[in-house]
Amino acid sequence: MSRRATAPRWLELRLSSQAENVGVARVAVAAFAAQLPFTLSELEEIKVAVSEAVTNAVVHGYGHDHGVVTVRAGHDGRRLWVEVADSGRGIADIEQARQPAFSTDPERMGMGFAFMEAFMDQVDVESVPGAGTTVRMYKRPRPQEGSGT
Amino acid sequence: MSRRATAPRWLELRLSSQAENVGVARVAVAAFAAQLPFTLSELEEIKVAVSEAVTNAVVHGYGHDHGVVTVRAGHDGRRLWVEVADSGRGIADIEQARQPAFSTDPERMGMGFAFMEAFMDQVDVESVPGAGTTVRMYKRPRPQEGSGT
Amino acid sequence: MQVQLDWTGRTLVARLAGDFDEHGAEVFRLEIERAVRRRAYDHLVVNLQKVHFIDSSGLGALLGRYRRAREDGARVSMVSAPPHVRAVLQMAGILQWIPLYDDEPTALGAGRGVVQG
Amino acid sequence: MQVQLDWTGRTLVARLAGDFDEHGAEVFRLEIERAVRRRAYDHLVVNLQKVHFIDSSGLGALLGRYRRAREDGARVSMVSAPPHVRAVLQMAGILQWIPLYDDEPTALGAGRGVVQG
Ligand SMILES: Nc1ncnc2c1ncn2[C@@H]1O[C@H](COP(=O)(O)OP(=O)(O)O)[C@@H](O)[C@H]1O
Ligand SMILES: Nc1ncnc2c1ncn2[C@@H]1O[C@H](COP(=O)(O)OP(=O)(O)O)[C@@H](O)[C@H]1O
Repeated sequence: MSRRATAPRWLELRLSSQAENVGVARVAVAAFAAQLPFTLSELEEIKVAVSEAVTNAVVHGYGHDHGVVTVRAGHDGRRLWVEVADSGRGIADIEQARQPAFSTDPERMGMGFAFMEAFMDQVDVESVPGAGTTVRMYKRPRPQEGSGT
Repeated sequence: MSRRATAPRWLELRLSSQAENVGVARVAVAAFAAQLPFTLSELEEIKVAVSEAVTNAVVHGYGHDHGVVTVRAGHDGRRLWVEVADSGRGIADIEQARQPAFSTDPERMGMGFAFMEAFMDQVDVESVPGAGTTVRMYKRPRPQEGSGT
Repeated sequence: MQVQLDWTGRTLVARLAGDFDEHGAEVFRLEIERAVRRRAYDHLVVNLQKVHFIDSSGLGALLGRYRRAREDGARVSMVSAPPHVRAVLQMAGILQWIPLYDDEPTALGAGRGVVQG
Repeated sequence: MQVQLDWTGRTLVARLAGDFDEHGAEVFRLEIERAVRRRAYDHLVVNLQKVHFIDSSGLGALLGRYRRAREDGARVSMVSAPPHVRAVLQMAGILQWIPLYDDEPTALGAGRGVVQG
């Protein structure tokens, strides 16, 4: 059994909703996640998932208008959680939105949620039309060879 | 004359006051600062300055106790500002604290403020004993060869 | 993200460097559109060697470019994807639309038949 | 930061990798103290080749170690500092206390006289 449990660590990052800031969220969460024994490729996966969620807040939540994106992350030495929240236009049909290749924008791939789900262990979405969206994601380091459960 | 002025961009990062989190603040601000035409070595300088200010908040402000460190940064396309704030014990004599090699901890170098001043264009310190400390730093990209003022 | 453009006849080579995310996608769309508005092309080669990061916004920009190229009667190839970029391309099934080659000479030499990377 | 330790006779080589900041300094202090408590040393060689970042907390840990080593009748050397680390060492005037050598063999071969890096 793992004995890595530590005092909870966390961060909260608030960003102006601009495409240029998505990379800041990505590297901040990855630097934070590196406190857990994630492999480099798991850290890359976390970066993609965070990038998708923050981009959605900027592009869909605020439609490139001014707004604030809040990224929270925390861990207890065992599991990482990341929350991305906007107070933008919200999602009317969450189930539909989460379907791979579904997008309300014909120029987009509709793969954002699919990537979050592929790269994180669990993805929860809460949204209120007109009020905003919160995506919460969880990921544990995969057990490495030679380590216990 | 530079024409790089853009809509203001900003971020606010709140961190639990742990030495492990200093690196997160450093890379987040550096990733944000990279939106301005800083050279790689200027970005390294910014990292050191942020690291000093956040470490001071964790080590001196909160004395390694639980607390929240707030890092704010912004730019208008021309100049970066970074603010590091804690609500810790504060500094009684700011002038003395800023002197190179002055430290209230015999195990430390007392070079934190000296590094902030060496690596940033301007450093302002506000502090109220018992209430907390705010350090605000400014830096402009040095004009590169071939570019105007 | 930086986009460096290079013409060889009617082939446009775009060498990307940096993060191919939403902001990178905006830069990519703008630069390619500006280039092909001024000069006719029949092949766009996107060199991904210095792309450190790609997400679905970057992939979407590639697919958008692919659709435009088809309208223009041109084709699109990708080359030199680093392992982590290649993994994302594969996962998203992009390679069934845009072939990925090992390097620029291979892409330039390849015929019009679709070759899977 | 990771600290890899290697004994050759009474010389302890510590190879550091990562960020030598406040957290790195804690790790450094702990690892070195644990090693020299168990075994006598007369030379500590700190290899900085894989240090990506250093600030005044890292420098403070190096100087603290230097003071302890003097009490123990041992000396301290640094080797293989990358350019940006070397710049910070120089700026802080550390080199007047702890010599910096190009690489491990040079540090190991160097006599007890102080050589400026
Ligand atoms: N933060 C958000 N605010 C509002 N709508 C959103 C948000 N995130 C996702 N959506 C909706 O869900 C759809 C699917 O999202 P996603 O799978 O990320 O694909 P894409 O971003 O390519 O459209 C979007 O097209 C959008 O309509
Ligand atoms: N955020 C802070 N809260 C309380 N005291 C501080 C803070 N920052 C600096 N100080 C005080 O100023 C002194 C000098 O700081 P600095 O130049 O960074 O050197 P050092 O951190 O090595 O002591 C510290 O020793 C401490 O007493």
